[in-house]
Amino acid sequence: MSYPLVALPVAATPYADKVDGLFWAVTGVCAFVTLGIAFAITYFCFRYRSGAAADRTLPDLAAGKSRSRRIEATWIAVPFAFFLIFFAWGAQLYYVYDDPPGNALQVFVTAKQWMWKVEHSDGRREINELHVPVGEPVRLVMTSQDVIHDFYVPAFREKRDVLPGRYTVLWFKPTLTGVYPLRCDEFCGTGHSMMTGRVYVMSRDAYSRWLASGSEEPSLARLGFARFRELGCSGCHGPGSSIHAPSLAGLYGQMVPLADGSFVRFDDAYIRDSILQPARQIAAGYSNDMPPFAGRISEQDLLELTAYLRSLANTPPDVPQGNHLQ
Amino acid sequence: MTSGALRLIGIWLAVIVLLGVSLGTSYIPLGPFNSVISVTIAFVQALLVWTFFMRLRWSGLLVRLIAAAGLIWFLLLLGLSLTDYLTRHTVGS
Amino acid sequence: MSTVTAEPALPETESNYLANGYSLWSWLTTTDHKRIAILYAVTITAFFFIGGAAATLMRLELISPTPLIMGAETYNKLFTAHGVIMVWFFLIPSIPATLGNFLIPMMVGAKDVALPRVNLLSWYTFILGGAFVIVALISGGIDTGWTFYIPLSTRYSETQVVYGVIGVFVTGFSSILTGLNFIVTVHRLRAPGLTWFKLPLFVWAIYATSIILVLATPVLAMTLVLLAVQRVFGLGIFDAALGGDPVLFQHMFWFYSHPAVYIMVLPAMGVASEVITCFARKPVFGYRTMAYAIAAIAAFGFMVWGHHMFVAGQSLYASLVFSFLSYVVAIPSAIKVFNWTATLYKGSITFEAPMLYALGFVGLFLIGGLTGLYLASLALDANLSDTYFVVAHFHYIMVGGSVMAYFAGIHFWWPKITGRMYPESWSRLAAIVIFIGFNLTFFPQFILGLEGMPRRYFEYAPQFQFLNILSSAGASILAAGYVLPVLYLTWSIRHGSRAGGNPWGAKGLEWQTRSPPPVENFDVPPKIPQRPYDYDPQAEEAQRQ
Amino acid sequence: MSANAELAGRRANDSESEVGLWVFLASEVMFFGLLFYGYTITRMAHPQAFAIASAHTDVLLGSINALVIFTSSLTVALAARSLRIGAQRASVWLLAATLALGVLFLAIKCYEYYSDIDKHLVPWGDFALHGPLAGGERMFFFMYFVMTGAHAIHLTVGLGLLAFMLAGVARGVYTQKNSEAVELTALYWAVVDTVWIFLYPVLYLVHRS
Repeated sequence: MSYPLVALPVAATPYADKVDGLFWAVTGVCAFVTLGIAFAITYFCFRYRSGAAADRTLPDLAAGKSRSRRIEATWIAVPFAFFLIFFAWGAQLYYVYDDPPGNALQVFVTAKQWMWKVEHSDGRREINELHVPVGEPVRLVMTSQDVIHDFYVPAFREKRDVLPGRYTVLWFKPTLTGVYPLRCDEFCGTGHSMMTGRVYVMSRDAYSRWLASGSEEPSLARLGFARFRELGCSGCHGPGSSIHAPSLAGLYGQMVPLADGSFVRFDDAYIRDSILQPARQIAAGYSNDMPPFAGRISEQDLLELTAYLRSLANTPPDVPQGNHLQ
Repeated sequence: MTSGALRLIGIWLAVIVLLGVSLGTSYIPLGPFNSVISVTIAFVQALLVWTFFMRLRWSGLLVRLIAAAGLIWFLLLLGLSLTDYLTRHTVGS
Repeated sequence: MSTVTAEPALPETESNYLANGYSLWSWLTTTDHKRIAILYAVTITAFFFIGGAAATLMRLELISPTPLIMGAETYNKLFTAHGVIMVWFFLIPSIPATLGNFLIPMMVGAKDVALPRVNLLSWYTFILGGAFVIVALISGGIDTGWTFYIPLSTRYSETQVVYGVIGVFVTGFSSILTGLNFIVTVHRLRAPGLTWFKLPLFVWAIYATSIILVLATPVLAMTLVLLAVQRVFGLGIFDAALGGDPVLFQHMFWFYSHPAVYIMVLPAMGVASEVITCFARKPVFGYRTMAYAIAAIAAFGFMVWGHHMFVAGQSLYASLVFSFLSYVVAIPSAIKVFNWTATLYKGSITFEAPMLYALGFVGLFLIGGLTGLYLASLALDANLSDTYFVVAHFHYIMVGGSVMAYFAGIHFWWPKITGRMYPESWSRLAAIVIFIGFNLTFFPQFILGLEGMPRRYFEYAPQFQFLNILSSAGASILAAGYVLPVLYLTWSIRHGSRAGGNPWGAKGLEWQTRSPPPVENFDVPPKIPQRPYDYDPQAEEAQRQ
Repeated sequence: MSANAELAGRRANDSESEVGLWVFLASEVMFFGLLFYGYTITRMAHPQAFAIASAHTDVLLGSINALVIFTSSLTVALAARSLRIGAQRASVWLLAATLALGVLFLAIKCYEYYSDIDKHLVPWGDFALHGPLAGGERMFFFMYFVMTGAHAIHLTVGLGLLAFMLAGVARGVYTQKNSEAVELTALYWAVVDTVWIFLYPVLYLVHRS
């Protein structure tokens, strides 16, 4: 197999194209400055080398001072203007990009030394591979079982650290089918450089075929529903429970009031925190009766429960829960 | 007893009284203001100690600047970190 | 160039600091800042070659995308050793503790630093810290990277993290003591009439560096204590299992480690200002602006640490603030490059080895600084952070910048320190070899980063091999370049021709005394010049005619 | 006499050692500052846990120790002052008092540690608090031990310096004309005191009402 000696990765998302645009703009300015300074230094070194006949008269002290002030003001102001542009451009791209669209395909990623475990919402699991359809936004919800990792796909020009004890989010909307390398970009121990994988961006047809070819695994949400009963959640949070605990149907994505008067979005991070350490953020109108599950529940269980609660997003509170999954 | 020594003893009394106030108010339920009061009192106590016991009142500008530097840099560390910690859960994920 | 013979020849027997006792004991108990500088120089040179050996082995391994001469664990230990040693045991003490120690008292016209015994204590602390790190290396090494990220360093690594951390902790005190000494020296021991704006920029730079050393190092020290306690006892405030925040460690670590970059590069800027003015025979362009720029870099350098954490889980708003501040700190650095260039204008330039190194410094620092603009940008950093682009960027700053300037300084003040000249042609050759080798080693790494090769990769995709081989080839040239000065400088100590008090015709106070200087630095009090860098290119040319 | 002494004490140009010591103290502020920073950030994430855990500290012993160490910083300031105005005997007694108060502080602190261990408040190991917020409570006690531990180490170093100064003043090594070492020791001791000024409210008084 032969490779080109130097080859920048393709840009597989519209965002990656925009990043490349900024990259080349910055590179243009930097190349101009580098060549300019290199030329100036070389020219001065030649022209004013010792012994060369050259005019070396300098302006008298006062005139020189005001002139050098003007020169310095110029080369403070001009770079600063460019820096402001670079800052604003990069920040704008990143800021606009930060918020994933609501309809994004949700995929859970769990990193551990030294592999990527991927779970699709329908329960399909993969290791070190991620299959996604072209043209659709994909939202990765990521966490780590051990050390800090980093999910990096050069073709998408983005990466995000994957942290233990917390969810981080990365999203992309690939517009170019292909197979792109996935690499761990935060040093994570002995096997760091082997913690690689592939992202398959497939045409919609191929993606549906791939989905259909999967073994009959129950969806994450259904697993989560089972977990919801096994762990005893339904005893309090289920419909008709005699215990004063909030129903969790229809809450996902909403802002919920807390006992201290603040609001929090009922999202993956909040679900996670509420399961692990319920006492930290108590919903308004309820007391803290729930036991903390920190240390008693795996990342896998958490993912499944989250998927279940997410699936309840559009369910009214009084419908018997679980029915919508049939 | 000279007036200088008396002044130091007066400062000491003030620090001790503030200690009592700090301890006393902490038993009155004021919510978050309990901590605001006790930490503010701590700053006043520290200011008294540094000004009089550590003689900053009679020190030159240089020493005063150095004394302030530690505090300023600490606030820099805390302040800029808060841009992260105060906004972490309100945006993005 | 005024020549050696312009000085009256000094009698061989005249006392100087080198002749003030020859026993090992006389060196180990000295409180003479010049001798302590040499103790430091010898020690950090040893560390430089240990760290360099680690780098050589890494570059050798990276010739192949698959394992070649070692396993992944060994490789990880090598880059950790390389990072820890080069950062804390070479770069941080390099210019401040050697050239700074030697020159600061002389540049301010003093007999010694303000607290000579504290100065010696600083060196012993350094040795003690170094010993811990050596023990850590011998007893199995550390595999966390020099950044010691949690929880890898606290729970998952099975290597000698605690020894390494203790070593860095102890060395921190040597930094604090050195910085403290310089601050007091510059404030209290300046010769009468030597006001702040008559000081050489080197003194400004070391002074600003000292402020960073004193205020940032304790933060690192305590952070490492928290790390060690968490590792030893199994839990702590960075522990995600308890609801703690591993990213908090990164805030603490970078609050020190970003300013630490300025600890490395500010003194380098100081050296460049001394050398370029001397060999261009011109006062530095915009002296006051240069001085303020140094102060601004030191101050703003404390406010940009979050740009190491754009993709680490830091909030978006924090990243926006840190991105903006990072662009702000780039301004004074840009000013300095422009002003050095302008200093050459209408000079009377000669190209001795120190000047070659200093010009090399300006060029490489320029590239290192400009590539920093990419990493300060949120969108670009999200692609490039933790790739080889970053590796190349900071090597351009730390090796291309700091090490080049360190060599410039060593060559510039070598005649003052030893009283001997080194062979001119060899030294110029070494400067050129290092410049070429450096660029060949590190420029390909920018492209590797753009291609998507993460740093700290033991194995890599075959498409990266060509650039890696190029980089390794460059590294072998660079290694040869670094060995050359050791050879000819060592040779010159015995065989070099005698240097007079001022072989370069330079204007700093340190050049007003003999070479090597007497124990108390000056036989007669030095004359304070009307202004710093009082060079005159026209007079220089006229004298040549 | 007194006015003259104050005048003599007014130093527009502080000595090299004194400037050096102040720089060191600024460094110490950052040293402890980092701990307070870690404490603050962690407490912001776990306010209730810190409140509950703090209630398990011994506020009586903490307050007595505050009284003890605040008093010791008065005695050491007076000791330095006495030496400065030539009252060598008074200085010796005041230094001895400071030393005694420092030892008393350490003794109380050791007793407190002992009872903390007895109450299973050591966060690593068999931790007494099992409630829903145990994680945050462990982190509170982690910071409690690290912060008071770092303070106790500084205090122990201070005791050594004080003993040295006491012997020096008693033997006439440090006198009115040569009082700097004593003055610097007093400065260092006052910083150790200052650290406790801040440790006291953040460790003992978080939630008492």
